[in-house]
Amino acid sequence: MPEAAAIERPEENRQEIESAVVRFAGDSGDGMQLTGSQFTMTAAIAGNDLATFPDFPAEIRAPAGTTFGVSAFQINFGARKIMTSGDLLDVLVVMNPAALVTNLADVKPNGIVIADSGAFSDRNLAKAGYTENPLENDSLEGYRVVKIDMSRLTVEAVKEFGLSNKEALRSKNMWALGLIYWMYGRKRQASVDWLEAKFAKNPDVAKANIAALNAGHAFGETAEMPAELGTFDVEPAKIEPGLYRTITGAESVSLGLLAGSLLANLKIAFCSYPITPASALLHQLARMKEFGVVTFQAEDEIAAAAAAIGASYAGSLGITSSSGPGIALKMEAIGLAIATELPLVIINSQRAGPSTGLPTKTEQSDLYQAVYGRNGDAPMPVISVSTPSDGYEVAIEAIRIATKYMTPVMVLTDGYITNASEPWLIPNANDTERFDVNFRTDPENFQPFMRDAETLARPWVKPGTPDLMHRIGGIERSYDSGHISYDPDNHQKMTEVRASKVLGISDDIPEQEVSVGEAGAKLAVIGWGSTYGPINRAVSNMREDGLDVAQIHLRYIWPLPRNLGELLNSFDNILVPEMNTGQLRTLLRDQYLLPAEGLNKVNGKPFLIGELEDAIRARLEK
Amino acid sequence: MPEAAAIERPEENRQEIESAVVRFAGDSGDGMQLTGSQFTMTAAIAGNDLATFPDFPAEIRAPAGTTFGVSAFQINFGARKIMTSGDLLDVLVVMNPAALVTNLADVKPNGIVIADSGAFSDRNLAKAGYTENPLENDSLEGYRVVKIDMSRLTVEAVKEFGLSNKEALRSKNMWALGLIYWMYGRKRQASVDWLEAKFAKNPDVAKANIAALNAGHAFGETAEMPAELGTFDVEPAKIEPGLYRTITGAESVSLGLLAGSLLANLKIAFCSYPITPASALLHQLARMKEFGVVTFQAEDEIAAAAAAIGASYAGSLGITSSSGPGIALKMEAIGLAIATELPLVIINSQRAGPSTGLPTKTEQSDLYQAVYGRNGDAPMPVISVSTPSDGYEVAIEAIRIATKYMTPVMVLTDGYITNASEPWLIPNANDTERFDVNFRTDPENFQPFMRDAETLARPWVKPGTPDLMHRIGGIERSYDSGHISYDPDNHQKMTEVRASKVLGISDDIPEQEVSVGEAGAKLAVIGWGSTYGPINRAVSNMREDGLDVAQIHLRYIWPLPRNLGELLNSFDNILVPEMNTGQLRTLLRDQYLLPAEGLNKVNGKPFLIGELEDAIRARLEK
Amino acid sequence: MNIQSPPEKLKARDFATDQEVRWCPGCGDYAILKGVQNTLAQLEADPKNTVFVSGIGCAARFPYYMETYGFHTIHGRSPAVASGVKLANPELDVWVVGGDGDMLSIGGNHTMHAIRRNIDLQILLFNNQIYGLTKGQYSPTSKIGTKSPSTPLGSIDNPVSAAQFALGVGGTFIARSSDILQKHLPEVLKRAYTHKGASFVEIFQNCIVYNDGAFKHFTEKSIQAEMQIHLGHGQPLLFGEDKSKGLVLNREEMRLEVVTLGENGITESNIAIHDETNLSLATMLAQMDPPDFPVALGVLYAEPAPTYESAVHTQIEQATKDGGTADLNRLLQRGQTWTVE
Amino acid sequence: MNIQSPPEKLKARDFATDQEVRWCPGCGDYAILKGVQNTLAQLEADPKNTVFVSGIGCAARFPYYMETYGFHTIHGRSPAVASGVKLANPELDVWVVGGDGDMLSIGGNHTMHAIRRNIDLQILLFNNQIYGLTKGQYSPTSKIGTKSPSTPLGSIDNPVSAAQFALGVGGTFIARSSDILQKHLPEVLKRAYTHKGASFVEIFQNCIVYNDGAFKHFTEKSIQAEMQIHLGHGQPLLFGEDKSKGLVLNREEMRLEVVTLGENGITESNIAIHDETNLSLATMLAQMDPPDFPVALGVLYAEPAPTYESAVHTQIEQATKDGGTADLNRLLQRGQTWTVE
Ligand SMILES: Cc1ncc(C[n+]2csc(CCOP(=O)(O)OP(=O)(O)O)c2C)c(N)n1
Ligand SMILES: Cc1ncc(C[n+]2csc(CCOP(=O)(O)OP(=O)(O)O)c2C)c(N)n1
Ligand code: SF4
Ligand code: SF4
Ligand SMILES: [Mg+2]
Ligand SMILES: [Mg+2]
Repeated sequence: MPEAAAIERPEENRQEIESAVVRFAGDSGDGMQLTGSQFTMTAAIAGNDLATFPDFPAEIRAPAGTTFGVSAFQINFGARKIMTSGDLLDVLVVMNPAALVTNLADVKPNGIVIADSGAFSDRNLAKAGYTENPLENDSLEGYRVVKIDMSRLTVEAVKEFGLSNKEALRSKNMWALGLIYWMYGRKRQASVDWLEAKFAKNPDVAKANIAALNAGHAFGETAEMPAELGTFDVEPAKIEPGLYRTITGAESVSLGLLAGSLLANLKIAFCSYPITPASALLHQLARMKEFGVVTFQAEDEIAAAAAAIGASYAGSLGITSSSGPGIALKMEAIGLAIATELPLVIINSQRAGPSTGLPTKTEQSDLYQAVYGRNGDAPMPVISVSTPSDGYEVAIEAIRIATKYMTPVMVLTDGYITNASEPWLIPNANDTERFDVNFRTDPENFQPFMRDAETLARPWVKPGTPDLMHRIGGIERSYDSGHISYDPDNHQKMTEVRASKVLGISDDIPEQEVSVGEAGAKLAVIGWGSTYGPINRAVSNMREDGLDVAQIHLRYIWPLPRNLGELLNSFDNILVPEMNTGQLRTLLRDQYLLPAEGLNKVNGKPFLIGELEDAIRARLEK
Repeated sequence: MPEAAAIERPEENRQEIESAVVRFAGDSGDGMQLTGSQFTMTAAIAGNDLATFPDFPAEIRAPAGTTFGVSAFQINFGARKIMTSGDLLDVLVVMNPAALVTNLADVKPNGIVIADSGAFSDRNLAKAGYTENPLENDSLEGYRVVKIDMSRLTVEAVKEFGLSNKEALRSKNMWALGLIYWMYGRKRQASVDWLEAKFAKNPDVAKANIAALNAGHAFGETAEMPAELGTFDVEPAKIEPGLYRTITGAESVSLGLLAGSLLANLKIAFCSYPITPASALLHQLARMKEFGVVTFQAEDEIAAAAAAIGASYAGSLGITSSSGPGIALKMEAIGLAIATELPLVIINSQRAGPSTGLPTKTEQSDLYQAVYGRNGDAPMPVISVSTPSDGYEVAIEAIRIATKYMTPVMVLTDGYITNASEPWLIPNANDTERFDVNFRTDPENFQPFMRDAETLARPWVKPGTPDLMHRIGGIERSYDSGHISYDPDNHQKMTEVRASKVLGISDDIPEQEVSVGEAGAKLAVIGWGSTYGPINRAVSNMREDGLDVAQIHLRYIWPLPRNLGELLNSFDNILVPEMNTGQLRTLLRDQYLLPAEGLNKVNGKPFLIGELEDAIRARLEK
Repeated sequence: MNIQSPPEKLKARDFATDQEVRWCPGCGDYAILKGVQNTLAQLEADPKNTVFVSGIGCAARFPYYMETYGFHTIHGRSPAVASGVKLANPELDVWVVGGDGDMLSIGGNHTMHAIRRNIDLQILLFNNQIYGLTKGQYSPTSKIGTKSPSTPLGSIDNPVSAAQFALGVGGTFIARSSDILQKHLPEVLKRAYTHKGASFVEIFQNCIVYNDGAFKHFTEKSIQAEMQIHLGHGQPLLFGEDKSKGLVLNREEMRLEVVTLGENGITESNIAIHDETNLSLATMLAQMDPPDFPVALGVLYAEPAPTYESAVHTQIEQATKDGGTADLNRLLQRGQTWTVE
Repeated sequence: MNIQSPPEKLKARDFATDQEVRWCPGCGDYAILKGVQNTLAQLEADPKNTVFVSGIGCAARFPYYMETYGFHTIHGRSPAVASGVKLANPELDVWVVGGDGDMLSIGGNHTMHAIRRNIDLQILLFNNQIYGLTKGQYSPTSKIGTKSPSTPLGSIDNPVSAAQFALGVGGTFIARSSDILQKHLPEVLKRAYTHKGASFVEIFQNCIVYNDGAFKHFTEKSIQAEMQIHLGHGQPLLFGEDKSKGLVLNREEMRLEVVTLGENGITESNIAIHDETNLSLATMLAQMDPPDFPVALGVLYAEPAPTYESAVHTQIEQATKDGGTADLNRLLQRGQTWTVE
């Protein structure tokens, strides 16, 4: 600690900026994710609002120096509300040529590129496909390039700890972090503490890393940096007071599932099969055993869904989770849950398709599958997660609906949300209203498919309950008794009641609100899922520019909120940005016969605020 | 033969009627399907147009006399074009009480009910749930009931052949057939021939059956029949001349698949897993080995789809077939075929859902699944079969599209069409235009995903071809080269080109025509699949009644015919009858923003003409 | 497992529902139903703690006829559904019922993994070597050459042996019986019930409609004694009328051989002794086929091992103990946090 | 199978594509890739008639690196896709490649049925006892107690043995080798290639990132000789430095035992002889596990049997002969017809 404290001194002449986007990029082995997390934590402690996005390589561990082995971490932090991890980069830090070639396109014109020139060896240049060293020719004109031999400087900084060259180089990410801390006038203490805790058993490694961190910081401070680069100040944002943490979508959904199960007074049986990016949920839940959470890594997605259904039948809350291809496999089983009217939560962490597609890239292209993707008339509620922290509430809501209405519920999240993070005002778990499940135990007049008059839900009975033995199954069931029934009119009636039950949920969810702007504007931009952030920022920006535009963002995809049709009718035009070829648009056009127009992007990356601003302008300024 | 000839004599005083609907119903063991087929053949030979529908019990072989063991066969035959197997029955023949109780509701007011009173034993009555014999009380008032102890009369008629009582009773269906032949003035010769051929190895059985047939006929003729029943004459219909057979949907689809493969110059690999009602196709194709057809009963539906894809990859035409729940299981694999752009034909014989649902009942509720039911943006052409004979052309068309555009194609048929039959003017296979597949063999500039400029199809290469070795797979492929590509813009481009390729097919299919009536009418009734017959008849009838209504019937579900939007726009109102809760309606509303209204029926049974007439009237007479 | 004596002892018929049984007259499933109801009565099983889970098929209609909890699921997935039931509530007695198509064709993988995990289920495979419900297509256990609607020229694939399969995937209890062995069947089922872990029981079942007589070469009265060997742990492997035949191990060729007592100097001391815990012996017994060998019936293999669900719950209990209180608020606040004032 | 000598003999490197190999540095898959390329060169295989089919996983990336036809399909389904390829064109040499998750977890059923049907495929299972591509979850072959992201307290389910599984489902060729045995592996692969029918080869493969050293208890140089036994048909089951140890059959207990030559009067004549056609022996060999036993490598079992695809095509040829001409018009007119004039 003393080392850090010693060289901390006030900065002057810092340029005050509202927000900044920084990306650290390097080889998979360069520790970019850790670097990013440390910068994030420090920004959070400094009171900034922020959003981050890690970008892992598709390969597990590609050979060092290759373009497909580049790992990156991006953070957008600011003195105002931050809605996305940022469009273009103010600062790109690259630890090798591969990181430069794969990330340069995202840097703002005249943006800052800081490169570890020590890693720009001929070999690494060749691996990245460079025939010349870009740091040495004029190919980086238009950027403010800072070449620093971070490798050498790191090795020097840590030499007192007697590490090998290879070991010493492991700290170069901390050197870079120190430099960026200096640029933004950040305190190093939190990272120093964290390094000491992390390497408690390896004090030399801890010290080396701290030394590198300090060296990077000192390098900036001692004016060895080119003057035109500048140093910046990002003031704290106006943020609701309270206790905060950063949270990813995977974390928020898993915590929400746990919270929801506790609110319902149920045990969880989380049954899944690994798949990118859904596996993160399985990993999270597997660490919640002290809450009695059962996790089951099944032999495949079908077995996972089937086991979850079995668990729900037995009186636990069955949850199953996957991504697109795995969800497709579960559909037949989901049909069984719909038919037998058992609660079940299905988390779909969408990724770019079709087929295997781009497993590590994000997309919103499973809405069709969620709403329509089953044999038979098989309605099922679908709700969606809009931000990394939103998963907490959405997961709770999924459990509430599933158990109250005895139905499977699909939650749509996506690869972006799963991995992205943002600060989260930690709620008090006791503040959420409980919705304890009342299992049926009364044998009087019991019939397994006799419905609650209001919700149309059938009773839930735990096997083991005396005198309520009964049989259920996937063949059409007789209204009330649940016995197999081939009666034509009964099938009609049951098909209708299944649809009514699900549609009826629209009376039990909030009316749709306008997120930004007002009803009746010239243009409504309506989205769902992870487009929330960019749409929100773009609409806000355009309103500041005086354009008559509003944002509507859906949590509930099916059934849609009861006032949505009327609300949408109040706008002159409707634009539906989606990371698919127009799936929500189909739903809206079908339901409301409104000429909703799509803005569709399927390149595996979230919308840029700029793209949305352009689209809004084009529609309002023509 | 002499026996039949001897007692064939001209009838007088026959009432001439335009058409009639007759249903034979009895125990599974009573041979009702055979009886029906014989009546059908004889009606066909008599020159009637006709349509038939068998109704099997859901159980394999239910205990004799039970309601769930009732098997029935219905025929609608007439002097005019017959479009459905008939709404209500003119004549119901019942061989036991269970058949009466389960079929009576379908008889017209004042319709004829002919019952084998010999089978109305106390035991059988009890099994059918009767506490009193309905033939003996007034519960059948409102029908013209003919009680005949067919059991006894049959036993008497065949006694000379020395059969046991049980064996003798097996002929009672022929007795009933003879009686109905008499009622409608039909010749017995074809059935006599058929019996002799069928029981060539058992001449006594043949003779007994013929004796029963003749006895039934004679019973009617010798005026033992109540006079008010009447005898009828149904003149030949105006039918295009040529060679005919009856054909079921299962037969027409399988013959079409074979014909299509020959036109494309491909071998078929038909890979399937048994499921009701789709199994019929597997059974048909398994008997086509002399054409080199490979059939493969896989371990499950996924393996069936996967094997078909493998076969297509190897240069055969891969076909897979199932019903709703099995199709759901195939969706992930179908996504692979979409991604790798391999031809594949998927036949979906729809049945009532969701989940296991009502396997032996019909429904059209897999349209959503066909068009939307996959992960990712995964467009695929979908076409549908409208009548039992239509499957021939539709299957050929599916193969044409699949091979020309290198895409999976889903064919939607249903349980009704699969089992129903109608006369078919047998085409000359050589009259259909060929569409031979040109496998790529030229190594010059070969790239596995380089597209044809017009169709956007990629080349099809048979493994085994020299110098064209290449790799394909489900991870996103680079435009042209087909190598794995994680490039964002490439994914955008590939997603778009996949959609364009499928949408482009709309230029290669006929413009949508109006089946009955004209564009611009007050009401268009638009349907798809097996609703063709009832809609056609209902619209024709209503036009005769002077209503301004037209029928539009879709073969192409996706992409929709290019002129459909314009065409639909010409009508004041649009009604969409479907045997689901409104799935085509969603498509139309989304695509054309037209207030298409649904008429939805999901009781496992086809629309009645009367229901449609009522719906049309209600909309035009208000 | 949970044997609580309800006030009055239940009879077999108390385990029957009021639903009409809808198998074909003469179907072997009736006898198995009776056998299972008898078994439960003899075990004094508690209906409220008993769950029957099945897939789809004739066999899979079973739960509708049992006055217990029942779940008729989807084709092939019953072992997975049942695994979920047992994981959620290990106190329940869970029986899984299905046909050869259900459990070895579409459901083969789930059967395998339920067995391998050793989840405490009683898995009853009704093997009629045919797809009954879908009207008679051949199944993965059908003999080569089976003519069926999907194989009009005869099937060509090697059938899988259910018992060998179960042994190969690490089963801890593997037994066989037959629909027509009304005394043998309940004894085998009781053993299955008592075994902790996945108990796999193959029951040969006659489909009178589509595959009549598939097993008559060893079930017909006249040849039963010659063509069946009933296994007993620690008992010599004797069979035939008067137990005059037996099995010996040919030690050079590592194969079982049929011998006749008294011939070639063979005495009972030469006869191999059945050892349920010997996997190699079980594998050899499972391979035996008429006419050269009798069919081995009874418990081929039984080697207790910890069950999956108990390990799951042990880990949970451990975590509860180790982790102290399970406090959601504490979990929400885990990791690095900061306060905004 | 189709060995046509192309004009010039191809070398191993001629079977490599221009695609950058993207496994982790040090992954055992590299060695297997080399082994397979060597094998094809030695077999003088014709690249144009060779197809590699795979599912999804690290192992399953294999086809991209082979200059032959290749199909990287979906997770678990490669045996089914490959079956379709072989059915459509029996002339092709079809290799199937996948990991333990791909082929024994999600794809277990397809693997089982491809093996049981005896379709002439070479099925190569790269067993690293972990899910590599999805970042290290335990797999169905992972040892009990495996800590992984999905089992932070250790896995609790019994692993399945790939070879025992393949034997149990009726495999006709079952062999084992390892990524590090660069001489042994091609020999085993050549045997697999030559075998008509489904050849199942389990290749132990080190995942350096998520399961490093999983096999070191029998692959490490220092103990290799003691912990591996290399099988040869008709050869005594000897192993160890100087082949001083061997396996004998304990005839009472029907189990294999390890003995040392020279100790307790044991000579080579006591040692059991490997017989590839003996299923019981193969089953016992497949069960052996260190430290008590060496791991059996090489061909455990090989018993030729007719292949599925040949039977399919025989039936078709037969039908063509029997049915005379395949005339579509005749087929369309089959059954009862009538003429309307
Ligand atoms: C997903 C799915 N595929 C196929 C079917 C059709 N199906 C129902 S039961 C059955 C097989 C029946 O055979 P088996 O399991 O041996 O039972 P059995 O009728 O012989 O008792 C099949 C293929 C189905 N219901 N669901
Ligand atoms: C349907 C589906 N489910 C899950 C996945 C995710 N997935 C890809 S590879 C894999 C397992 C990899 O393990 P293994 O087969 O042993 O291969 P390895 O990577 O170890 O070589 C999984 C679960 C997927 N791609 N598709
Ligand atoms: S078809 Fe066979 S298995 Fe099914 S109920 Fe009838 S006899 Fe039994
Ligand atoms: S994760 Fe393991 S199996 Fe996959 S490439 Fe890396 S080392 Fe090989
Ligand atoms: Mg069966
Ligand atoms: Mg693996």
